[in-house]
Parts: sequence; C-alpha cells; structure tokens
Amino acid sequence: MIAVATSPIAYRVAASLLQVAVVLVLGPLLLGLMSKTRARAEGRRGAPVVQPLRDLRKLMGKERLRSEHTSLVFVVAPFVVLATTVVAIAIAPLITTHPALGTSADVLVVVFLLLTASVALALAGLDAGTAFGGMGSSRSMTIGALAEPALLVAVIALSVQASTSNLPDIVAGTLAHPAWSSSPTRLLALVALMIVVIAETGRLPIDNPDTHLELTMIHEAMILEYSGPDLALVTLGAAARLGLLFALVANLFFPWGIGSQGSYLGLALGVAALVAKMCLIAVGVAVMEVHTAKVRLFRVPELLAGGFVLAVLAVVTGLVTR
Amino acid sequence: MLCYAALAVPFLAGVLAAARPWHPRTGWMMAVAAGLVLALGIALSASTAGGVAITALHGAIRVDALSAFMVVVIGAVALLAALQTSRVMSYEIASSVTTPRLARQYAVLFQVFVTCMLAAVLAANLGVLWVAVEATTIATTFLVSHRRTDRSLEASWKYVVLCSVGIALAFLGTVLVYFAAIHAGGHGAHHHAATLDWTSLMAVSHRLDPGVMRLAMALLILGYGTKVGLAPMHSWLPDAHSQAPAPISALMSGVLLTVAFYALLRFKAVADGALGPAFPRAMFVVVGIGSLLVAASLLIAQRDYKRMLAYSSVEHMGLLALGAAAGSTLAIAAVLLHILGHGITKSVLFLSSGEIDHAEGTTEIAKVTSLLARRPALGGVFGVGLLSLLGLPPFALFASEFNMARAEVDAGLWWVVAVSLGCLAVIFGAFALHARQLLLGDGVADPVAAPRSVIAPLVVALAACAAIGVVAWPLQHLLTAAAHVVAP
Amino acid sequence: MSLLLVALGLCAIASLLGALLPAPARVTSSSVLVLAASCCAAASSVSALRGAHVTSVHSTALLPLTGMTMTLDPLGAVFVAITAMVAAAVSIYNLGYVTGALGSRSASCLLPVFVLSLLAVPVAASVATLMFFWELMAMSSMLLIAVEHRHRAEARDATLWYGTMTQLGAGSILLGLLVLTIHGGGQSFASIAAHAGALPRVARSTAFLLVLLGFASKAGAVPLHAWLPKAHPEAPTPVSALMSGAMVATGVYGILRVGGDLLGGGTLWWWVAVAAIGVVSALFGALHATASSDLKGLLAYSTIDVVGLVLVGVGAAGALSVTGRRGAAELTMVAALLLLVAHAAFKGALFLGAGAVDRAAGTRDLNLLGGLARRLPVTSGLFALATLTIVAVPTLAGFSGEWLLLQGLLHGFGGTSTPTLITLLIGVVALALSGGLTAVAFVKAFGIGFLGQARSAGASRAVEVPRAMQLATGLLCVPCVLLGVAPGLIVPWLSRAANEGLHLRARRPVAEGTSLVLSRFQGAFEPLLVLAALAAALAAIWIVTSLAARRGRRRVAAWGCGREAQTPRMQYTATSFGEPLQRVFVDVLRPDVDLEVTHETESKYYEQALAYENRVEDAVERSVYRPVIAGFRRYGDAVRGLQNGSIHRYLAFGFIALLVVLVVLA
Amino acid sequence: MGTAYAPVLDLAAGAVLVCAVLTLWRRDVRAIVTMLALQGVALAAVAGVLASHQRDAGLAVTAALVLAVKGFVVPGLLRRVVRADPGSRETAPLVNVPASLVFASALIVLSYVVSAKVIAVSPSAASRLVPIGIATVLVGYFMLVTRRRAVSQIVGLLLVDNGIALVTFLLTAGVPLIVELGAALDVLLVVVVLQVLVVHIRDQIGTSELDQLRELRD
Repeated sequence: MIAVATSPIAYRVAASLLQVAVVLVLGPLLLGLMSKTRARAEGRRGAPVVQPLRDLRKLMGKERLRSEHTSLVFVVAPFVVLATTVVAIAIAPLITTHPALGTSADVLVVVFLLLTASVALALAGLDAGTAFGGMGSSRSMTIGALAEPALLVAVIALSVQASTSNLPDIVAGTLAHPAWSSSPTRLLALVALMIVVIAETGRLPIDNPDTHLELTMIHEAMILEYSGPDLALVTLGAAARLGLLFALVANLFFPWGIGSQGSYLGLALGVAALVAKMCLIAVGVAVMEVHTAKVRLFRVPELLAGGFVLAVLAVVTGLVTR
Repeated sequence: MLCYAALAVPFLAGVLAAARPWHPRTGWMMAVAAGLVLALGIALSASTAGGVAITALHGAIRVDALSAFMVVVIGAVALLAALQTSRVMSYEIASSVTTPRLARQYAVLFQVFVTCMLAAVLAANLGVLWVAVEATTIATTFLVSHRRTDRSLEASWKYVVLCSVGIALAFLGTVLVYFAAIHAGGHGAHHHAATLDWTSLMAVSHRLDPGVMRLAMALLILGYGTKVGLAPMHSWLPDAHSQAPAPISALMSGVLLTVAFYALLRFKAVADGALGPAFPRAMFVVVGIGSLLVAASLLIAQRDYKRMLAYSSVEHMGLLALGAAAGSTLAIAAVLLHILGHGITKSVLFLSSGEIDHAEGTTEIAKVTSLLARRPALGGVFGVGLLSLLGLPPFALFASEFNMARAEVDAGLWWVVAVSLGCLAVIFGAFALHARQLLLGDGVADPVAAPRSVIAPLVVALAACAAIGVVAWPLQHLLTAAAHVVAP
Repeated sequence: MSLLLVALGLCAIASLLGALLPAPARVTSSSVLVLAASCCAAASSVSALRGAHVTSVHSTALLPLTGMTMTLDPLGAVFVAITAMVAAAVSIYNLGYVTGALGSRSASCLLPVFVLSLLAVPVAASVATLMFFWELMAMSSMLLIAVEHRHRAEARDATLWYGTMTQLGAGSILLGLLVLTIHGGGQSFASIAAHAGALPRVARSTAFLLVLLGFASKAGAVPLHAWLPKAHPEAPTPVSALMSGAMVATGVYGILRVGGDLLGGGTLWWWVAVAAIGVVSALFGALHATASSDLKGLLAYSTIDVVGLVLVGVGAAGALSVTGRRGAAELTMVAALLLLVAHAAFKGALFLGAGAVDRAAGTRDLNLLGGLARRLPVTSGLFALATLTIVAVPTLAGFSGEWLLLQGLLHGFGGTSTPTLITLLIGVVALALSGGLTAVAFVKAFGIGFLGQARSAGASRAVEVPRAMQLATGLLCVPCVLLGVAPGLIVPWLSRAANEGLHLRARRPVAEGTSLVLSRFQGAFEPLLVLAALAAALAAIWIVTSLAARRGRRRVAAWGCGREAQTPRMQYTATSFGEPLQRVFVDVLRPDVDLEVTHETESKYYEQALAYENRVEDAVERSVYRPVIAGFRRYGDAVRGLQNGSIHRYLAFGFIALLVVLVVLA
Repeated sequence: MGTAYAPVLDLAAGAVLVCAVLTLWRRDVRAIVTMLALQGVALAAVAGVLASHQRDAGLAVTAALVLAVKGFVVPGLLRRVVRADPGSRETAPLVNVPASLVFASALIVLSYVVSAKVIAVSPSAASRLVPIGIATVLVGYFMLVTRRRAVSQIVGLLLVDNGIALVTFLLTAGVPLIVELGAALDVLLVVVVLQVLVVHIRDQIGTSELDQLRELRD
C-alpha cells in the first residue's frame, strides 16, 4: 500500500476548504447542466445552467414557513444535512490526496455521514405530521435501506483491493497501479456505485427530480413542508451530495489529475481536472436519463438488489484476484 | 437409648390417641411427637456421623448414619404433616366429610404409619425391614380411604392389591438373598436369625452366588420399586396420593416412597458386593429412565393438580434411581439430599394443595385459576413450592440434581443425563403450563387470606429447603457419612 | 474481587429488605442498595480491567457437595461492568417508575436477585457455581416477566415461553459442561481448561455445540430466539432494560468463556457456525424490527439484530485466531465487545425511554403515538440520542463498534482459508444490510412515535415523566456519547479482555489517546476531529444563513393539497411506513393482511368503511415451534389412555415387567 | 421316614401347584376358596415333612402356624366375604379358562428355566422343587391380572404368598422366626383389610366387580 506523504497542515486545510467550495458551487451547476442537457436532447432550449444558483438566492430571500406540528427536528434537519455533507466533502480526496481529514477519517465515515443526512431528512419529513412527508420518508428510507448496503459493500470492495479503507490511500494506490482501474473488481464496483449514486441522488429511473406529482414524489415529498432558507439549505445539501458522489466516483476510478505532491499549483490542476470529470459524468447521466423512464417504486428494489449483488461480486473477485 | 425413644415416642403417641376420643389437641400432641422424632433423628445423626453404628435390642435395632438420616427425614415430614392434622380434621368434621370416630382412627393409624416407617429404617435385619414396609401398606390403607368416598375406596383397593403383590415379590427376593447368604456363610443349610442382618450380609456379600443374587436383585427392584413408585409399577401412586387426606399424601409422597428406596439402597450395596456395579446399575437405569418418561408423558396433559404432584413424585423417584445407578459416594450423598429436599418440598405442596382443594372445592386444574391474585399467601406458597420442585436454585433439589447428574457423567452415564435432562425440560414445560392456569391471571374476588397457622410452617419449611440448598454446613458432613454406609 | 463480593452481599440484603419492608420503603431501600452494589461492581471490574492481577475465591461453606468458586478476570469484568452500568441506571429509574405490580413484595425481592445473578455469572469459575447463578438468573427473570400477569395475558404466555426455553437451554449447557468434566480432574474451570486438551475431538465439539445451543438461545440468536420478542416487551421496563442490555450479553459471555477460554479456541467450523447464527439473527432481527409496530417489540427485535452482529464479530474473531491471524482477530473481538457495551447503553436507554412513553401516553403502540417530541422534550431528546447511536451516526458509540468491526473484517481478508473468507464476507454483507434496515426501523420508531401529531388521546395528553426516570435514561446516554467521541479510552481494556478471553496474546494496540488507530493496519478514526469539523460546519452554515436570510419565520398550517385541516389520521402510521419494505421482503415476513370493505347499501361502488389489518407473525415460531408444541400436546392426550383406571391393566404392567425380567435372566 | 421323605415332599409340593392351577380352572368362587384352603394344608404338609426330616423345631412351629393361618383362618375369612355376596361367580374372566390353563403351563415351564440357577447352588431333594413354588407365584399373579372378582383377586394374592412360602421352605427351611411371624401376620392383616374394603366397596358402590372401579384415571 502507498502511505500518503505528510504535508503542511495549512496546505491540507486550504485544500479541504477549496474542495468544499468547489463542490458547493459545482453541485447546483451540475444540476443545471443536467437539466440543460436533457432539454437540449429533447429539443428544448431549457433554463440556463446557473438557474439552480439563482433559485437558491431567491429562496434565501423568502419567508420561513413552518407547520404548527413541527418540533426542533424540523428546524435542525437542514443544517445537519448540509453540515454532514460538507464534512464528508472535506474528508474525501477530490482535488488533492492530502485533504485535512484524510488521515483521521475514512470512507466508512463518509458513508455513514451520508446515512446521517438521509436519516435527518426522513425525520424532518415525518415531523410536519402530513401524509406526504410520511410517504416521502417511508419511500426514501426504503430505497436508502437497500442503497446504503450496496454503497458500503462497493467501497469495501475498493478497500479490499487497497487493503485499507483510507480514501487518500485508495486514490494514491490507484495512481500508483493504473492496472487497478481496469481490474474486474473496479468495473463491478463502478457499476454498483453508479446505481447507488443514481438512487442516492434521486435521479431517473429511480426518482424524477422535476416531478411534483404527489404519487410519484420521493425526495420532493419529504421536503414538501420546507420553504425559504430552509429549503435552500436542503436543496443545496442535495446538490452537494450529488457533487460529492460524482466526484468520488470520478476520483476513485479515474484519479488522473488529482494533486498528489502537495503543491498549490497541483490544487489548481486538481480543481480543473475535477470539474472536467464531473461535468462529463453529469452529461453522461443526463443523456442516460433522457432515454429512461421512471420505474415503479416496487421495481426499484430489484435495481438496487442488482447493484448490491454486483458490489458483493466485486468483493469476491477482489479476494480471488488478490 | 435414643433409638428406643425414636420408636417409642410415636408409638406412645398412637396409644394416647387411641385412648381418648378425637380432639384438636390430639393433633398438636401428634405434632409434638413428630417434633421429638425429628430432634431424636438429629441427635442420632450427630452421634453416628463419625461412622459408628448404635445397636440395641440384642442387635435387632441398628442405627448407622444412613438410618439416622432417614429418621431425620421422617421426623421432618411427619412434623409438617402433623401440624396440619388438627385443622384438616376440624374442617372435615365440620363439613361432615368425616366423623370424630374416624378422626380418632386417623390419628391412631397416622402414628402406626410413622412407627412402621421408623421401624423399617431402624431394623438391623433386612427381613424385618420387609415386614415393616409391608406393615406401612396395611397402616395406610384406611388412611387412603379415610373419606369413605367411592374414589377413595377405589384408590385404597388398588393401593393395597398392587403394593401387596409387589412387596410379595420383594419378599421372594429377600428369601433368595437369605438363601445365598446361608450358602455363602459356609455353615451348610443351617440358618440362624443373624444371617439377614446388614452387617453379616455385607461381610459375606462378595461370596454370594451371582446367579441367585441377580434374580434376587431383579425381584427386589420390582418389589420395592412398586412401593417406591417406579415405572411400570407406579400405577397405584397417583390414585392413592390424590385421594388420601393432604397430610397423608404428604407423608406417603414425602417419606413412604423414600423409605422403600432406602431398602433398595441397602440391597444394592449387598448386590454390588456380589455382582459388581454393572447389573444393579443397568436395572436402576432402566426403571429410572422409564419413570422419567412415564412422568413426563402423563404430566403434559394432566388435568388434576394432585395427580400432577403424584406424577412428579414418580419423576423424582426416577431421578433417585438414576442417582443410585451412578452409585458413587457423591451420587448417594446427592440422592440423600434429594430425598430430604423432595420430602420437604413435596409435603409442602401436598399440604397447600389440600388447602386449595378445601378452598376451591375441586382438584381439577381447569376449574382453578389466578390463585396468586385471589389467595396470595396460599398461591405464593404453592408457586414457590413448584419452583423448588422443579429444581431451581436456591432450593435443595437444584444442588442434589446437579450433583446426581455430575456423578452419572463420572460413571459414564452421560447419555442417561442427556435423556433425563430432556425429560426434565418437558416436565418443566408441563408444570409451567399448569402453573400458569392455576396461579396466574386476574382475581375476580378480593384476596382471601389463609390462616397464618397453615401458611407459617410451610413458609418455614421452604426457607429450610432453600437454606440446605445453599449452605453446605452441617448437612454435607452427614450426607457423606450416610453415603459411605452404602457406597464404597 | 472483594468489592464485587460486597456488591453481591448488598444485592442479597436488598432482596431481603424488598421482601420484608412495607410498601414505600422497600422499593426505595432496595433500589438504593442495588445502586450502591452496582457502583461497587463497576469499581471492581474497572480495577480488573486496568490490569489488577486475577483474583479468585473458593468457599466450601456454600453450595453443598460442590463448593463455590469465583474468579474475576478481564473477560468477566467486561460483563460485570455491563451489568453494573445498566443496573445502576435501572435502580435510579425504579425510584421514579415503580407503580403497581413492580412495587409488589415479590418484585422488589426478585429484582435484586436478578442483578445479583447477572453480576455473579461472569465471575463464576466452576460448573456448579455457573449453573447455580445461571438458573437463579433464569428463575428471577422468569418471575419478573410474570409480574404483570394479572392484567396481561401476553405476560403469562411470555413467562411460559421464556421459562421453558431457558430451561431447555440450561439443560443443554449443563450437559455440555459436564461432558467437559469427563476427563477433567473436577468441575472447576481451571481443571477443565487444564484437561480440555486431553479430550477427544468429538467430545469437545459435542460439548461446544451443546453449550452453544444454550447460550445462543439466551443471547436470542435465531432460531432459538422465540422467547425474546415475547419476554422483553412484556417484562416491566426496568426488567426489559436489564434483560436486553445485560442478560442477553451473558449468552455471548458463555460462548466466549467456553469456546475461547476453556476450550482454548477450538476448531474453525465452531466459529463459522457462530458467525452463521449471527448473520441469520442480524438480518432476521433487523427485518422484523422494521415490520413491528409495538415500540418495545421493535426494540426486542433490534436486540436480536445487534446480538447477531456481535456474534458475527465473535465468530470472525474465533475463525481468524484459529487460522493464526491474531491481529485481525483481536480487532474483531474488541469490536464485538465494544458493540456489546454500546448496545447495553443505547438499548437500555431506549427501553427506559419506551417505558417512559408507555407511562406517559399509556400505550406502546406506535400507531397510537406521535407528537411526543414537544410534550416530553427531555425523554424525546434522550430517545433521539439513543436512536442516532443505534443508527450508527459517526462520533456516537454505535458507529465506533461498527467501524472497528468493519475494519476487523476488512483486514481479516488478507490471505486466510476459504471458510474464514466466506465468514468475513457474509459478515460484511450482514452488517451492511442490517445497518440499512436498522435505520428504517428507528426512523420509524422515533419519527412515528415522537414526531408529527398525536394519534390518540393518550398521546395528546402525555406529560413529562418524573426526574428520576429522565436521569436514569440520561445516565445510559453518557456512554453512548463517550464511547463514540473517545473510544480510545475504553478500547485498551476491551483488548485486554479480548486477549485473555481468546488467548490471543496479540497485544497490538488499537487506540491512541481518545481515537481509534490501528497500529498494525492502515486505518484510523479520530472522532474528536470529525466532531469538531461537524461543529464548525454547523456554525458556519448557521451564521451564513442567519446573515443571508432577509425575512423572519412564521408558523402556518401544514399544506394539505388545498385541504384545510390536517387530521392526525391522515399521517403515515408505523404500519404504512414499514409497508414498502414489507412488500420487498414479503417472502420472509409473510404478513397476513386482511382488508374488509363494507359497501354502501345503495351501490357497491361506494365504500362505507374500510378495515385494514396487517399482522406480521414470527416466521420461525409459526413454522417450527408451533408444530412441535402441537405435537407434544397430541402426544400428551394420546398417552393419557395409558392410565385408564383398570386395576387389571395396572397389574398387567407389573406382571409383564416380571415376566420380561425372568426371561431376560433365564 | 427317610426313604419316604422325597416322594412325600414331591407329593405335597405337587399338591400346592395343582391347587393353584385348579383355582384357575374353577369358576365358582366358593370352590376357588376351597382350593385355596387345600393348598394351605398342602403347604403346611411340606413344612411338616421338612421339619421332621431336618429335626427342626422352629420349622415345626412354622408348619403349625401355616396350617392354622393358611389352612383355616384365611379361607374362613374369605368364606365370610363370599357368603355376604351371594351368587358371586367368576362370570367372564378377562382371559377365558382354556387360554388361562395354556398360559399357566407356559408359566410353569418358565419357572423351571428360571430356577435352574438357584437349584445349581445346592441341589437337594427340597431345592429341586423350587420351580413349583415359583410357578405357584406366577400363576397367582396371572390370576390377579385376569380375574374380575374382588374375592378371586384376594385368592390370587394369597396364591402368590403361598408360592413364596413354598420357596422359602424348600430353599432355606423357612426364614428366621421373627420374619416368619411378621410375614404371616402381615398376610393375615392384608386379608382382613381387603375383606373390610370389599364390604365397604359393596356398601358404597354396590358391586364387587372390579371393572366398576374406573373412576380414577387420567
């Protein structure tokens, strides 16, 4: 395994902050990019790419409405969602292999931080005491219950290959052994991970981010009661989650261009590389979305079960080929 | 001196009871007598614990640690039974179930019964032991049929016929032992009274003819086994125990069975000398497992709580048989502890079940419910008694059963332990099922308090049972001393 | 050790006082004494864990024909500590909780006995001593389940089930231990451990299997779990907490003590079997937890789940140590112990919280609860904390345990035998799946039970419970946080216990300072840093939003698609919340659903009323236990004919016996 | 009478067994009781012969005792029971008479096989006859199992007892006197007890058909 060279703390903190900033900005833009791509593919002009950021700004200016039954949970949840995502971003090696928390937390922490975010949101959905919130929470937790295991096993597969669950080490290892990227373990894990990412970020064919038809909503139903800045936080959290997952996929499988020497120039290079990779993934996903319809809620488990099996297969092949 | 007293006290009490018409005082007098017997038993145990044996009446009476221990058991259970007698007789007379005349007869027979059992354990001569055991049958017949109901008469008929024929086989066995002893004794066909004495039998036990002894032991186990209540000769037991008045059921289940088992222990020691342990062990294992299986099977769907207790006696006698099969000193010590613990527990249970019968007017499990709510004290005593009976700590039966199992495994009988543990689990389930019906549930009426005079002795007895289950001193010493009499 | 004996003595006195004193005094006095006892026990166990040399006492004055032997070693000390922790909280809780049945003479006499036996089992050092306290534990807990028997038929059934199954288990344990003494010099653990090597392999395996049966059923492992979902909910809350937190752990202790310590590791397939049981239990428990709508029942099933994970860890550790990977073995073993300690804390807290809810709202049925978060702020807060702990939110105790376990499994993968690899693999899978399901179950428990609108009059009238109960629940929440934020403080003790328990002699530190650092493998988790980062992020976000937000906040009616009033009946219920998952796993859960529609008299196209019922029965109980019980009942009825009252038949029994004997002898 | 000793002994012992088998054969309870009395006399004869042969005073006393108790007292008691219960015939035994006799012969064979080991210890004119005693015991037991009448059960019990007594005389020329006395007393008392019980049962339940006693069962 490759031990990460220690580098000055200032650099690492700066790197982490930069990561957070990049992902927070890039997340909404990716959403915009994806809807734009879809619009174009469907022959529409579509809203500008920066539309999501505009929406956020508008929401910040609006009033915070809360239903009379809600408790503290409803107030805290948006903050928790965004905070956990931000910390996860700070842990993950996105533009450099030396993020601040890289050595003090690993991929398991990232996975469980994401789980925390979904739990917080699901509780918030139930807090309003309405039918839709409950429906959304129930559905998203059901999907999460099947997606989380697949995610966990997929990252375990990667950890087995690198014989550590420490993200920077995995990435550095991939850099050191390009062969890893093309190993069957990686490919299986990649597919599994992509399925999970689709589920976790509520994209087609699992959830339709644009619908507000009650019976088909999942994520949107959960956050139905949110408004104003709270809604902004939740939306930003979701976007950041999407950004993080895309970035992780990008770097775990194609880590090229990530800053590994600990030089500030490297960081800039890393940012550029990251943006490029993420945009590619986003466009890819968007194109795929154009050609798929949303599946029935009770077909979703089959999809996720498939992802889970692939992840397990990834671990097995990892064990066999090691 | 002590042993004369042990025989005389209950006998004189019987004479007194016969002399004057029934009066509740008679009951208390009987209790005092039983208490004296208990005290004498303790004194005897203390003086024989060193391994010495007291003989009296030209060697007709011989008290070693084992006999002394049995005297203690008899005294303890008789005390418990006698303490309830006056109450039972009073309400039976009040409800004209019985008459003062019958009550007097009851008191006399009670004392005769106790005297016979004492004679059985104090006799030096195993023939006399047989006579005494057979006499207990006669003494108890009219105690079983005391109530003069159809059922009690039926029970006592079955009791007498089954036990007499069984015990007759035991006599045949004794005769064969005697025959073997004469021919082992060297002095031709000339018999003399001492040949059947314990000491002289043990002296020649290794020279006894195996063929004869094998037959004899088989007959003895069948014969005394009938009285002990071992399957398949157990059939009289549930009938008699369920029909007799509560104190008599307590005495029969608590000590009569174990007095017969005491006889088996003696003969087993002789047979071990002649045959080695293998054959007696095989016999005891067969009857022991059989009894456990019978008890377990018939307890599952049991409908009468007195019969339930009776079958549990069959179970415990089976456990004793398995313990005897192991035969080591530890095993026998555990067996004796079990005899004491079972005696106390079972008499407590029969006495409290008598109270329940009196209060509820039925012995059907289905018709009695939520006793804990409706009669807290009585139900509590019954429930705790059941816990003790099922061999849960801290009661004595846990220690005894654990050590019997240990000894059996040491003797290579681990499969026996496996089977018996299985049966015990089934029995536990059955008892739990019936106890739920009897004890648990909500009371319709407001709680009824049972008289303190009834509950107090039972509580004390259960406390004692728990104490001997936890504290080793001084019982352990006596147990090992007694075990050494019949175990190498 | 002496302190522990003091603790046992205090418990004994407490039970005596509980039996003798009048009503108000007995509860207070026995609770206070038990509290003192658990403090003593905690102190002694800590001293043992911090490396005080192993002490042992033997008394011939107790237990006739065997004597009593006790030894306090690090392995036992862990479990003494677990019991002490829960017992302390419970005894405080009692001061506020006790009402009606639990205040009865018998209950206040038995609860200290239960604690006593729980404290004594891990230090028992001879078969006799162990069985004595084991059975004492079984008896006291059985009677404590029955405490509510007057008003709850379920309590009576639970008593019956628990009593019978625990007795079966005890029998199998006893037999197994006795088989070990066949060649052993005696029944003391020391001599068994000394002679175990001489035993033939078959005997050792038989013994381990028998013991495993007994202990696994006490630990509530599937398929021997049938008693647990009945007993834990029916017992009075303090008893449920003790059973779920401490008693279940004794089952794991037994497996470790016999398999790891006395038999010195044994063979590979033992541990594969243990892990397999664990996997099944984890998935089964988690799944049923998602389907249950009784708050305490949900907690009971989640106990099966967590114990399953612990058994996975134990099994993996055993397998790894047998195949010589001591480092990974230590890791998994420590993880299992940490998970067990954490479970005692959060499950105890959850049960105490559930009891508080039951008392405040008068029901445990999630479908009748809701809206408690604002009525019982303290209880809800503590319950929420415990919930997050079991969901394994980072920097809380549950996560530390699962993180270590995953690390252990991950690093165990390096070049071991195939059975071990498979064990580790299914371990990972089980951990992952049960993690997701647990999240669903507990989002349901808290979200439906405490948030939203009250679904019943009882819930809407709920008022906060006495301070003592809140304090007790809070006390158990302390470890939940402590073990999560600074696991490094406790882990060295656990790894000492693990090394002693499995004879690993690995001694590779797993912790540095407050954080978990795998000295041998690449991997670390520094909860304090992560926590700091979270705090910073929260603060930053809060500041930014409160600066950016330009308008205030307002309370309005929830949006109901233009419908005015949102009645509580419109909310998702626990059943509906779990329904999608139920559909996914319908083949395992096999719910019996019946929907009956009463139509309007005018036209069958208009419904007047809908009655929907959705029951999920325990699959194992339905398909295994019930048929067996029915079989026994049939057999029992059949053999009654044996004693048909005919004296001739009775005589014939004896006669045939005589003839058989004569023929055999002839 | 040294020469006549063995044949006489054989004759007397044989008589005991014949009486036993005859009790199985006859149905009239009165006749059965008579058979029992004859058997008692025969038993006493065996004891007497042995006593005179071994010059054993104690045995002579026993013989007299046996003659008194088993020859006259016990049968007398039974006759009183029978008289109190007119028309009491062993109507339908559970095993019919021919089958019973066949079974009895099987039992006799078995008893010969069993007692071989016993005889082997000290073969003598007396011990050769032990099988007869065993057979009597078994036949008595068989009667107990198969006969419905209360009285015939008592008789069965006494057959068992006589058989054992016969074995006793033949093997060991009687057990110690104290035991002998005790045993005899016990037998007497048992019969008395049973007789009283029969009376009670008849008063209470109005039958001496034991099949009526089926109240107590599981």
